[in-house]
Amino acid sequence: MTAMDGKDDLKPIIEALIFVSDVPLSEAKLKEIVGNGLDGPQIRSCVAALNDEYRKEGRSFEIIRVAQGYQMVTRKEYGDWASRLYKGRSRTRLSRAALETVAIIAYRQPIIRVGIEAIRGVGVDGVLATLLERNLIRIAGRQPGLGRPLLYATSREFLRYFGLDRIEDLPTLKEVVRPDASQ
Amino acid sequence: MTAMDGKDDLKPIIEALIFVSDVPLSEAKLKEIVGNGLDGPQIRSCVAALNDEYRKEGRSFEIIRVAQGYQMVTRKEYGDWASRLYKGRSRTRLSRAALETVAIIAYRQPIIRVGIEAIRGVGVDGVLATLLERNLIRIAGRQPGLGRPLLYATSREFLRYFGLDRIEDLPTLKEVVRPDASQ
Amino acid sequence: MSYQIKLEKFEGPLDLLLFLIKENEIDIYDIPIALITKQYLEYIELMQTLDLEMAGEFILMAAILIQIKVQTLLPSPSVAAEEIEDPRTELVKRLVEYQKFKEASSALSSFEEEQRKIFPRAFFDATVRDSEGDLEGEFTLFDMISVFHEALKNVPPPLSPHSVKKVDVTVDQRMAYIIGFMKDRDRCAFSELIAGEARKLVLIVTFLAILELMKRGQIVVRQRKLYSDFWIQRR
Repeated sequence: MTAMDGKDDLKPIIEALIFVSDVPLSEAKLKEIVGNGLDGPQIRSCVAALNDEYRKEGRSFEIIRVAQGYQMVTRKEYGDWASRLYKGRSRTRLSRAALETVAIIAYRQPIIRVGIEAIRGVGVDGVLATLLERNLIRIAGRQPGLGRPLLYATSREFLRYFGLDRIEDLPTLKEVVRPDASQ
Repeated sequence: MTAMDGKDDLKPIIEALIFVSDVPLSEAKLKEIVGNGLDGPQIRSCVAALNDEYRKEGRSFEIIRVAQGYQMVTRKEYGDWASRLYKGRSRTRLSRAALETVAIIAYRQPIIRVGIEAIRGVGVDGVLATLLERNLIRIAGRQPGLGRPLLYATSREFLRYFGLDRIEDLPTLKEVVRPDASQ
Repeated sequence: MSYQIKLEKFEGPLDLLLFLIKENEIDIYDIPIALITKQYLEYIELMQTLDLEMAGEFILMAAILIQIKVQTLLPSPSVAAEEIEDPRTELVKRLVEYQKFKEASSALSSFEEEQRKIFPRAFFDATVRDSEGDLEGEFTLFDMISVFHEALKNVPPPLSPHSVKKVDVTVDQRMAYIIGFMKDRDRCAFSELIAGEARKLVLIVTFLAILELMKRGQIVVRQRKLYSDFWIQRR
């Protein structure tokens, strides 16, 4: 594993490392991992050789050099295909703030905005609008008394999204969260 | 972009889509994005052709079929190098208790906690919390009847984690053979 | 002691029983209950130092083993032999069932090992993704509960106090009970001690009390001979 006789052994190792890295991989990091006196010129010649092969073989991706290092990306011609994959996914995703807010509403419904903010410690105006727009929550009337603020509750779409038959099926904290996990 | 004259155009598109996907990419999703009457056999022949090319060209990665989809991963030979990159960050192996519990859930799903405990002969509260945290199991509703206990089932991440395409790919449970079964 | 180290490897009483069956090269469908019970109890004694929750489960199994042994002893009435159900049947069924999953879990373990050798591509261009604060993939119920759980931690003191489940029997109580029970006699059978007691927890705690009394040297526990009941003797 440590011995490398030449470029033939080095090339796929460098390829594998660039492939799996979740950030652009710097030359310094490559040298540190591969060891054996790997130097800049060797890295650059491997990357150039890899890109040559990719081009000849009609691969849809290539290795580019960005400020912090090397990164494997799709060729520009295929960029549109890639973005189609992610398009539409934004609709199914929720931000963490939205998830937190809908969780509070689910377990404490019906609840007024101020009640949610007391738990989250931040304003939730924008998040409530998003959740209403996505039909995950609904307005369930007004709280009697001063100012008659709006009450929020979860919707049928909420049940569908989380695969619940009815709101009573929400697991309780005690059912799934380990007591020792809380602190 | 939309026209595809033959396999030559299709192959790099499928490659690009599998390359950019951060989860195993299903055939259904591929068909939805590519359109043009793309069918299963076409996809499978493209993937097989790509893997052939990768092997011939000495690429350090390949396309595998897992969790009902396609995913580009490093070859096993380069696993050690990749793990050096993530030194200290790799997830711990599952404990024996967790493995036993997830095995029972996998073969008997959906199952309630008490059902798992009856088989293991020990409590599984903490283990279930760990498995939920690691996304290997999911809450699959409640069992009708007394107390409406939570039902547990395996998740898609379970398939991915253990490298299975479908739950049916689990090895069959082996019964201990009774020596004098003939009587 | 080497036993001590081994003990921690057992996932539960069934696991320990399977180990003993394998060690003795016994047919799982024809367990010599006296031998296994004896060896099992020896392990239990060594387990006193382990945590209670674990011990509870192991001790419950000890009670089951002793019960089976006692049943084996009962003189069979004039019923034809084949009509009497073997008292071991239920236990064997559980052991066979557990064994299947134990094997399945070792298969899963090797799959896990293989998967640890392969790595998916991990870098994904942020520009094709949603805004950064978004979470990966679809949410599960558990995600939501976890987030709620986290959110609650930020709130000043919880509104509903934690309800600690009251245990209605303690080891001290049971120790006092045993001493009281044996006041006018120097020994008693375990079966007498738990006669009419169906609550699992009380059985477990009684066992723990016996172990504690043994540790303190106030009683000794012995089996007079194979197939006999379990005797507790005053010192």
